Order: sequence, then structure tokens, then C-alpha cells
Amino acid sequence: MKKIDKPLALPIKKIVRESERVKTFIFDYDFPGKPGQFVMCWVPGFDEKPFGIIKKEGEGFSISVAAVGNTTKALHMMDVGDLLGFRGPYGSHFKLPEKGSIALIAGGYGMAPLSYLAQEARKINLEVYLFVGANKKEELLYMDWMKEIGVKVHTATDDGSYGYSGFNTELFKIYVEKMIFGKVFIVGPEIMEFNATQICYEKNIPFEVSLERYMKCGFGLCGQCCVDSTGWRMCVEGPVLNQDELKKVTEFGKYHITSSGKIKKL
Amino acid sequence: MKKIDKPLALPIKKIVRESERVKTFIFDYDFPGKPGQFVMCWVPGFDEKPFGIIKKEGEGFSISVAAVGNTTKALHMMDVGDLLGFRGPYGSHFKLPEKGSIALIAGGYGMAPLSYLAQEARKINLEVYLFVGANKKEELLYMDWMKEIGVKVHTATDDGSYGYSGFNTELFKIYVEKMIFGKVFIVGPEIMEFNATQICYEKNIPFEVSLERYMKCGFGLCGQCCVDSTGWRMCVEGPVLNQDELKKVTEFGKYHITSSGKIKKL
Amino acid sequence: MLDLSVNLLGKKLQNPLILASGIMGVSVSSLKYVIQNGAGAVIFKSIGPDERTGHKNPTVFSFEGGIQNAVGLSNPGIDNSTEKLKEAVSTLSVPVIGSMFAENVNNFKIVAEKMAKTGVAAIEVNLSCPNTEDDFGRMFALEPKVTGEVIRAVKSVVGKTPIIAKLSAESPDIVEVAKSAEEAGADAITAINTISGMFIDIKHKRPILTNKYGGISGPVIKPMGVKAVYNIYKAVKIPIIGTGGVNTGEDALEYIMAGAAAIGVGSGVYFRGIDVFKKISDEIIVFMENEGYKSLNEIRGVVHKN
Amino acid sequence: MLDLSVNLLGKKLQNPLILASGIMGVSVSSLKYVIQNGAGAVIFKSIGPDERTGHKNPTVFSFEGGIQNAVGLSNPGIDNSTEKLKEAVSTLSVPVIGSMFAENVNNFKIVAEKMAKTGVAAIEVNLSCPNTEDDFGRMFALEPKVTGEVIRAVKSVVGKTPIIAKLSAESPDIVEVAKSAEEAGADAITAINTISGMFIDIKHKRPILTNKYGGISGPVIKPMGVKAVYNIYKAVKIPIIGTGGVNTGEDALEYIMAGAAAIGVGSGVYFRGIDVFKKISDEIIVFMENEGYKSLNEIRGVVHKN
Ligand SMILES: Cc1cc2nc3c(=O)[nH]c(=O)nc-3n(C[C@H](O)[C@H](O)[C@H](O)COP(=O)(O)OP(=O)(O)OC[C@H]3O[C@@H](n4cnc5c(N)ncnc54)[C@H](O)[C@@H]3O)c2cc1C
Ligand SMILES: Cc1cc2nc3c(=O)[nH]c(=O)nc-3n(C[C@H](O)[C@H](O)[C@H](O)COP(=O)(O)OP(=O)(O)OC[C@H]3O[C@@H](n4cnc5c(N)ncnc54)[C@H](O)[C@@H]3O)c2cc1C
Ligand SMILES: Cc1cc2nc3c(=O)[nH]c(=O)nc-3n(C[C@H](O)[C@H](O)[C@H](O)COP(=O)(O)O)c2cc1C
Ligand SMILES: Cc1cc2nc3c(=O)[nH]c(=O)nc-3n(C[C@H](O)[C@H](O)[C@H](O)COP(=O)(O)O)c2cc1C
Ligand code: FES
Ligand code: FES
Repeated sequence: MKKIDKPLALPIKKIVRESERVKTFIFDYDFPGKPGQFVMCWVPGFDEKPFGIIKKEGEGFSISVAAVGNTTKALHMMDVGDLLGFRGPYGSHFKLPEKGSIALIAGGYGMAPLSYLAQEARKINLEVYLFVGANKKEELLYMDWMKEIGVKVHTATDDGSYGYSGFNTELFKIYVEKMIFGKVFIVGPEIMEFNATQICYEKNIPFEVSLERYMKCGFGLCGQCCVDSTGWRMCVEGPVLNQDELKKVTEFGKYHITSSGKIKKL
Repeated sequence: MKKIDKPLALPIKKIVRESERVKTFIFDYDFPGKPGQFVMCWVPGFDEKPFGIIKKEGEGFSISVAAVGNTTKALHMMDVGDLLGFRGPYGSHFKLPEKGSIALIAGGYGMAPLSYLAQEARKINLEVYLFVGANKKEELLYMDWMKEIGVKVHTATDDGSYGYSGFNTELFKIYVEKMIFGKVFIVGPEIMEFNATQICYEKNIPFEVSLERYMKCGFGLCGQCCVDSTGWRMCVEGPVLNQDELKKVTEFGKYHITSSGKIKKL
Repeated sequence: MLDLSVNLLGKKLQNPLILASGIMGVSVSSLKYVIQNGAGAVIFKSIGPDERTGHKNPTVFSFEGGIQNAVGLSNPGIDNSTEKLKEAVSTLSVPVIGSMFAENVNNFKIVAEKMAKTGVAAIEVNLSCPNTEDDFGRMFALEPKVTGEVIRAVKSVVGKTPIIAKLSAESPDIVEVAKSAEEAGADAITAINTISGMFIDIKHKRPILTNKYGGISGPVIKPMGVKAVYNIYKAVKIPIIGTGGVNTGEDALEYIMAGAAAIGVGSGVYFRGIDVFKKISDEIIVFMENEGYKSLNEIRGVVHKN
Repeated sequence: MLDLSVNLLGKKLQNPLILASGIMGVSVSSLKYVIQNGAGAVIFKSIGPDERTGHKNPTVFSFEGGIQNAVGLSNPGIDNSTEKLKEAVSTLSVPVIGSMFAENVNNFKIVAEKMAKTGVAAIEVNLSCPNTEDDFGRMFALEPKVTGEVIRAVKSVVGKTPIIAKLSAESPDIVEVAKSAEEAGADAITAINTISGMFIDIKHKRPILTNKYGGISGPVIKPMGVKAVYNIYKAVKIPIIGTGGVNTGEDALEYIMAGAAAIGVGSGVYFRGIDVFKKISDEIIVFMENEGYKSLNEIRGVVHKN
């Protein structure tokens, strides 16, 4: 897979509003990338940030972006035809089992990489159970798409406005007691990921998690995204780690490094 | 064909004394190159000069060098195992006809590229007539090799010590009256080349000639080897030119440019 | 209609691509060949006061992404060159620019005066050859003051012939040097010349070039050239011939967007062949068509606005 | 037995390959990972007097043959770093070198004093970052005199801790700068840092880096680095850490033959992966075996004899 390491300018082809906070930006370009990998997206005049790559069948590629700060808000202001710069794909990717059932545990924009993974899993006829959490119904992403491709969707909302009332990890815990998942894939806020991985460890289910760290270079040079105590780079050896690898990442669920290099508690 | 544009250090594998003034240096490396093309050979501590590439069947490659000045004399002092640096192959190459008879007119180390050409011609079963000139018998090169591969050798020596007494061009003129050559290939001192081409023009025989000019870069940048009035670079568009191309080279047989850029009469 | 022409020093160039000095430019024929391949103007190889054969080979080789050379300013000397320059001026179909160097102010004047009389469209003053330190000492273009002196001296003897100061990215003060050249009367700036370096052949255990060091050109120096042009553009009013590593239309456009009035192309002749000029022109045209531009004026220096 | 070990500043390195500053060196873990991959010593990312988040992205990207960066000296500040440095010194299996920068002589002293107390094997004084001109002005390493002043000041507060002056090929006076550093008490020289340039994205019509300029590293700067080391080697007695564009054993050998005592490897981590250190060591060993050498001392500076 060829990497693009100098920003490639691409015009936005289409913008889809997924929820109050999330928009999907679609590009007419066959950017390489597997589920779990990310691109560095340059918003000219603002910043360049990592986003999970999505390659929906029949589209070039897209990113789904939650407006959380300056750059993502600027991105949300952009129009069709505006240019963004892309590098990537970077990082490790999810590895699907060959058959059986899998569970996806998604929080927030964690749905972005997991939606792409769900698509690939359905292509090889895996049973896909999605446990997705959000504050409220309006924050849930890709529900139509997921149902369309035959994903078994289980939702949890903090306010109970849709599906289970509470955390998706709680919901997952209920299901895990009565079902057998060959592998679990976890992407969301670190605290959600931490809780989900605890359940998997307890139940001895193999899993992969995407561990997000602040990224600068994205390709393994600056050390910004290195984790304790292995020193692995979340832009190269990560972001996708499995249950054995994650055990060595002592900082998981505890702290990470800021852009100046200071330690920040979760 | 991949070019090597940064000198490649190669040890001399074998040295063959061909004549009083000429030694062949053989290298155990499959350097690319067709008959008529040349390599730039760096003699460390001295200079880097152009020599015709020879790829004798069963050998890597070789150059045959006449000791004429500082660099070539230094080269003659070198031993097996010593390192030289090679770039190339550079320039245009000879194009053989598909069948019939060809004539080679060789003077001095002009035999170097023509011997390689003769080998390739014999491989495709062309009739090869060689008209080779030298001061004396001892200066004739590759006679055994040429006979071995079935080349019809016609020699001319200035002192009459071997074969025809006089110039090889005179000898060629005699043969051309009674024989039909599909194409003629000419390499030697410019005055010999000039005389040979005059005969071919008169008789309307297609030919190719190798036109040597002072070379610096060898790959078309410095302009040192450009000829009037086309401006062609003898390291790219030449050194091998055909009868039509040569007509446009008004300086042929008249003058060339020295390493400082001054014009020097033949 | 899409128009690539530029006005430079009172001449109209059909396109902004100028053959850089030291490449091909040894004879009228070689320049003609370059023009047939699409150059908008040509610069002769640098000529000095006396004949020089230059350094011994290896003087030029190529590596991944670049060329290294220490040809050593070989040239027949100004007196052996004036006829050739005149012939070029009178027979070639695009503006012919002379290039000159010397080792001291007095010789700069002597060469410049003779060269100006040949009728060249402009004289490029090479203040930045990195390959003749042993013969001539530190290059002039390192120092604003020295550069100003040379340009002033040259200006005093060339009459109306425009003067181009050719500068080096080896000077951390290149912007000051450019300003000083402008103040001294330079009509244009060429930036940049090659950047000095060394390659060692580990088997031979010696530098590859006979001169040990040599100037590096080609793609690897483009970012240094673009930066120089970007900064000089902010500081001077005279036009800049952006030079260094231009192989493609995209490269040329980087320089133009940084502020270059025209583009020097040298090593590109090696990297893309003699028709590099045509290829670059075509690539610029495709870009401009896609983006809806009609003239290079619309994009010159545009980076400074973003 | 073939031996790649070198003695540097009183420490024995198992091999001459040192992780260059600013690559990976943000935490004890990241350095441990580099050491597992074969580095003979490691240098931390440069630390300054205060916390800095650095420039906004894009701060790093790669092009054919090189990396451009303007990270902008992001660092947590010396006071947030001393514990980390101490931990590194006490837990890592190879010599740990600190790197520091500051904007004036006084702050150089403050940072250096604190850093020396952590027990680092040496302190590299970064006088040559090309990416913080707007914040800090011209880099110190351009001027012999300024360099001497900084080194003298640093030396006065670090006790026995060896000091390495990190220099820039952007100074045409790099040899004088090195001599001045030696005179001021520097115990070693690192040459070179990145070389500044600019890349423009012609579609965006703006420089790629947010900082506009950025330092270039990787293969494209190797010839400038080798030249610098070759010339500095002739002029000083202190050891030189040859840095810039070392991706392969051959690259490292060029520097060693030019006179380098040890080799800095930075961008090679990108070009060849984190195990670039092992790969380079292996390649050096193959070369030495083929040529019949037993120790790097036999070839260090050998080019100066040819
Ligand atoms: C591997 C990976 C994949 C991601 N995929 C997505 C995705 O598909 N969709 C999506 O909306 N978001 C994704 N993110 C998060 C996204 O990068 C941040 O939301 C974005 O950088 C915020 O930038 P900002 O300027 O808008 O906000 P800021 O105010 O700058 O930051 C808000 C928060 O975003 C995070 N963040 C900021 N900058 C970075 C950075 N350079 N690297 C990592 N995290 C940063 C920090 O947690 C920060 O507190 C991903 C992050 C990583 C590391
Ligand atoms: C395309 C080409 C192919 C050649 N093939 C062979 C060959 O196979 N065998 C062989 O013995 N010789 C060959 N030569 C000639 C060879 O390059 C010269 O003999 C050699 O360069 C002389 O170098 P020197 O230092 O020994 O002598 P010098 O004293 O430097 O020169 C002697 C003569 O050699 C010629 N010469 C010198 N330098 C160059 C140069 N850089 N480029 C071209 N000509 C030069 C000049 O005519 C000069 O007068 C070839 C030349 C060319 C251009
Ligand atoms: C072989 C060679 C010879 C050169 N000779 C000269 C010269 O005589 N005078 C000069 O001003 N520049 C000379 N240069 C520098 C070029 O004019 C140009 O500034 C430099 O090569 C950068 O441009 P490029 O990357 O397009 O080659 C020479 C460059 C090369 C490669
Ligand atoms: C991303 C990046 C960050 C860097 N940060 C620093 C730094 O903080 N301090 C420093 O002295 N050099 C820094 N450098 C320069 C390197 O230490 C090294 O001198 C330069 O990259 C040349 O070596 P290389 O070609 O092996 O990368 C940095 C280089 C890169 C690529
Ligand atoms: S972001 Fe630079 S190493 Fe991962
Ligand atoms: S030798 Fe340089 S162009 Fe032919």
C-alpha cells in the first residue's frame, strides 16, 4: 500500500451532516487505507489533525468529523469544492477473524473507523453486533447504513432517548453473558475503551482497541504519540492494539502526553 | 536499460595486453551497454574519461584503452584488484541491419566498439567484413577473437608489415567496388572517419559513424560535446550518427571544441 | 487565450523558462538546440577574463534527486568569446543573456564592458560559484557589501545593458545581499546558484569530485531556492529569476507563486531531457487551464497573500 | 572480532549510532524503544527554559529524499523535564545525552545548570534550530563569536558534564564556528542540524508548513553534512558527531571517513523504520568484513589521506 507523505490537496465532493456535532466529508479519490488506519487532514490556515479513514462501498473515501475545537469547527464551516490536504494512511489496522460473530463497541466518532470495519466484516459474512453509545439519539451515527448492511445494532444513550439507557459498555456486558463473540473491536473515549477492555479481559475474549494519542508527524518520527512503557508509536505500532499488546501499555486509561510533552492525567 | 550516473567502484578482474599501446581491462560486472555506447571511467587521482564499452560473450564487460596521455598511462600502470569508477552507459548505439553483409572500418582503438558490434552481428549471422588499419602489425587488436567468430578480416598497415600497405580506407575503397555492403560502421581517427564517410556517400551506402568529442558530464548537461551546427550532444544524440545526421554536423572533419570551449581545427 | 509570456528587462519572453548558465550554453549551436526545445530565453555559460580549462573530471555526476558539479568555470575567456556572443545575439530567436565572473572588481569591469558591447539582452553576474574557492577565495554573494561593490562597478561600464545579480543560498544574508544588489543598480536577481556539498566514495575512500566539493543542483535544492525567492520578493522591487531544481511545471509554479518573474532551468535538462522546456510549459498550461487562469501575472507572488 | 564500539566523551558506545535530537526522544519509554532497536546512545529532544507547544501542524511531512519539519521546539520546559532525564539516566542501558536551547545567554545557563544536575552523559547545545526565527531571532550558530559566548556560558555552570555544540550548515563560517566552540570549551561538535527551506502547495497556494519555512533533513542534506564534517575535522581536535541524512551503512561510512567520531541518525527512523540502527550497524559490519577492517579507527578520517 503506497503512502502519501506530502499533503495531497483534494476538493470536498460532498458533505453529509450525520448529527449535531458530526459531519462526513466525502472525496472523489481512492485514498488507500484499511479500517483503523487514519489520515492526517490539513485544514489550510488552521491545523492538520488525524481522522479515521472510511471507505464506503462506491465512494472514494471520507472522514467523519466531530466539531470539538478550532480546527474541526473550521472544517465544519467548509463547503463542497473547498480543498483539504491529506497524508496517510497511517498506523496499524483492525484484523477481522475469518468467521463467526464479532462485537463492535463504539463511542462518539469511534463509529467512524468501526463503520468501515463493519462493512468489511459483512462483506465476508461475519455476524456483526454493534454496541454504540451516545449522549442522545441525535448523536448516533450511520444507523441507516449499518442496518442496511445487516449489522445488528444495539444502542445506548445517556439520556435514554434511544435504546438502552446508560453506557454502551453496560449494554455490552449484558450481551456478553449470553452470547459468544469471536473478537471485539473497541473505539471511543478512553474511559469507555478502558471499561470495555476490562470486560473482555474478564471474559477472555480477544479484542482490538484503537488508542488515540496526540499526533504531529503521523509517521513515526517525532515521538509525540509514544506510549508508556513500551515506547510504541500510536501512529505506527498503533493506534490499533490487541489484548496482549495493550497489557504492556501501562498508561492506558491513566494518562497521556500533551503537545508540549507534559504528562496529562485522564 | 538502467544507467549508472554516480561512479560505481569496480575492481579490475583481468588485464590483457592487446598491443604495445593498448590494454584491455576486464570487470566481473554485467554493466549495461550496447555497441557504440561508452562508459565514463574514473581513474582515482587522475581523471575520468570516456571509453567504448565492450561486452565479450562470457565476460562482464571490458574497456580497451590506448595509452595516449596522463590518465590512460596511469590506467596502464594499474593492477588486477585495483578499483576504477564507472558511470554509463552513455550515448547512442549502432543499429545493425537484420540481414546481409556489413563492413566495419576501424582505426586504432576504434576496434573496441566495433569488436563488440562484430560479435553481435555474427550472433544474428550477418556477414561481417572488417577493414582495420594500424601503423604496424603489432598495433592490430583482437585479430584472434575476430577470426574466431567468423569475421572476414582485412588489414592495412602504414608500414605494410601486415596485409595491405596503406590506409584501411583505401583498402575499403577497393572492396566496395566489387562487393555489396548493406551498411558500414566507422570508428577511428576523425580524418579516417571523414575519408570513409566520403566513400560511403559517393557509393550511396548507409553508414553509422562514432564521432568522438571531448566529454565532461557524459550525460547531456554541460554542453561540452555539442557539435555545430545542430547543437547535438555527442554524449546523448551521439556519438553514433548515421549518414543523414552526419550531414548536419558541419564541423565534422574540420574542428571541435576544447575543454575550455575554444575552437580547435582538426 | 492562455498566455505564458513574460516581460523581463524590457524583452518579451514567449514563456518564463530560461536556460540556466553552465548548462549546454557553450556555443551558438547548443543554444539553438535548447531554443528548439522550448526555452523562452537562454543564458551562456559564465565567461571570465581568461581562458580556463576547469577542474579535472570527475566534474559532474548525478545522485538520487540531484546533480553535483565542480566544472570549475571552464571557459575560453572573454576575448575568445565576443564573436560567439555577437553571433548568438544576431542569429538566435530568443533573448540571449551573457554570464560573467571574475576574481576581482577590476576584472569584473573589464569582462562586463566587453560583454556589454556584444549586444546581449542582459549580463548575469555570477557572484556565487561555489567551486572555485581555491582559485578565487570566498564567493562574493556571501556579503551584501561586496556584492554591492561588484554590481556598482559592473553597472558603471555596461551602459544600458541590464545587469542580473546571481546569488547564493549559501549566504544566510541572501535577502540583504539582494537588497544591496538592487541598491547598487542591479536590474534583476537570479536565485539561486548551486549549494556546495561533498560526496565520498567509500570504496575509493575519496571525494568523488576531483575538486572534492561541488555545487549541488536539481530537485534537492528546490526548497532552498523557493525560500530564497519568497524572502527576496518581499524585500526588493526588481524581478527575480527563480532557479534551482525546476524539473516540472509544478516546480516552476512554486517559484512563480513565491514571486519569481521567470524561471531558470538547468539540471532539468538531465532529469527530463532536452525538451524539459516544452514539458514544463505544457504542464504549466494544464494547471492554469484547470484552475482557470489566463496569465502568469494572476498567480505571481500569490503565496504572499495567503 | 569486528568491533563497532567507539569512545565518546568518556563513555563507551557499543556502536557509533546516536539517536539525533527531536526524533522519538520525548520520553523514557520512547528512548528505550529506540535502544532496543540498536542505538548506541540517545539524545533527548531539545529542552528549553519554558514549556512550548510548538508550531501548529503541518509541522512535519516527507518528500522525495527528505523530511521537512518546523515542530518549533515543543517541550515541557526544563523544570518539567528533570525527573524524566534522571529516570532515563538511571534506567537506560546506553549513554543518555540531553539537548537544550534557549533564547539568550542567561537562559542557556539556567537550563544547562539544571540539566547537568540530572546526570546526563553530555549536554548537546542546540545553537542551530532554523524553525524559531520569529520567536528567537537568528540562530546562534551562524556566528563564531556568538557561539563562543554561549558555549563559554554553558561551560561555566555544568561542572564536569561534557558539552556538545550543535552547528548548522547554514553558516558559511561553520568551520570558524566550530573552532570558536572548541576554544570556548566545547567537548564535541554535532554537525549538522536541518537546513531551512520552503515547500509551496500550488493547489492551496500556500507554504505547506504552518511556520512557512522548515528545516530539511534526510538524504538530501547529506552532502552538506559530509562537507561540514570533512572541513571541521581538519580544524578542530574535539570529536564530531556527524549528522544529516544517514540512512544506510554507506552513509555512516561517508561521515566516518570524513572524520566523524560518531553518527547521528534522525530521519532514518522514518526512511528505514525504527530498526534503522540495527540495519546500519549490520551494513557497516558487512563493509568492514569485505574490506578487512577490524575497527572504525582504521577508517576514521581516511579521506583526508587520499
Ligand atoms: C488515530 C486518531 C483517529 C481519529 N479519528 C477521528 C475521527 O474519525 N473523527 C473525529 O472527529 N476525530 C477523530 N480523532 C480526533 C481528532 O483528531 C480531534 O478531534 C481533532 O484533532 C480536534 O482538533 P481541534 O482543533 O478541532 O480541537 P482541539 O481543541 O485542538 O482539541 C480537542 C481535543 O482533540 C484531541 N486532539 C487535538 N489535536 C489532536 C491531534 N493532533 N492528535 C490527536 N488528538 C488531538 C485532544 O484530545 C484535544 O483535547 C482521531 C484522533 C486520532 C489520534
Ligand atoms: C565516445 C568516446 C569513446 C572512446 N572510446 C575509447 C576507447 O574505447 N578506447 C580508448 O583508448 N580511447 C577511447 N576514447 C578516447 C579516450 O577518451 C582518450 O584517449 C582519453 O580520454 C585520453 O586521456 P588521457 O588523459 O590519457 O590523455 P590526454 O593527454 O588528456 O588526451 C589525449 C587525447 O585524448 C582525447 N581526450 C582527452 N580527454 C578526453 C575526454 N574527456 N573526452 C574525449 N576525448 C578526450 C583528446 O583527443 C586528447 O587530445 C574515446 C573517446 C570518446 C569520446
Ligand atoms: C554542470 C553545471 C554547470 C554550471 N555552471 C554554471 C556557471 O558557469 N555559471 C553559473 O552562474 N551557474 C552555473 N551553474 C548553476 C546553474 O546555473 C543553476 O544555478 C543551478 O544548477 C541550479 O539550477 P538547476 O537545479 O535547475 O540546475 C551550473 C550548474 C551545473 C549543474
Ligand atoms: C522532526 C524533527 C525534529 C527535530 N527536532 C530537533 C530538536 O529538537 N533539536 C535539535 O537539535 N535538532 C532537531 N532536529 C534535527 C535533527 O536532530 C538532525 O540534526 C537533523 O534531522 C539531521 O539529521 P537526519 O537527516 O538524520 O534527520 C529535528 C529533526 C526532525 C526531523
Ligand atoms: S505522531 Fe510523530 S511519532 Fe507518532
Ligand atoms: S559531455 Fe556534457 S553534454 Fe556531453
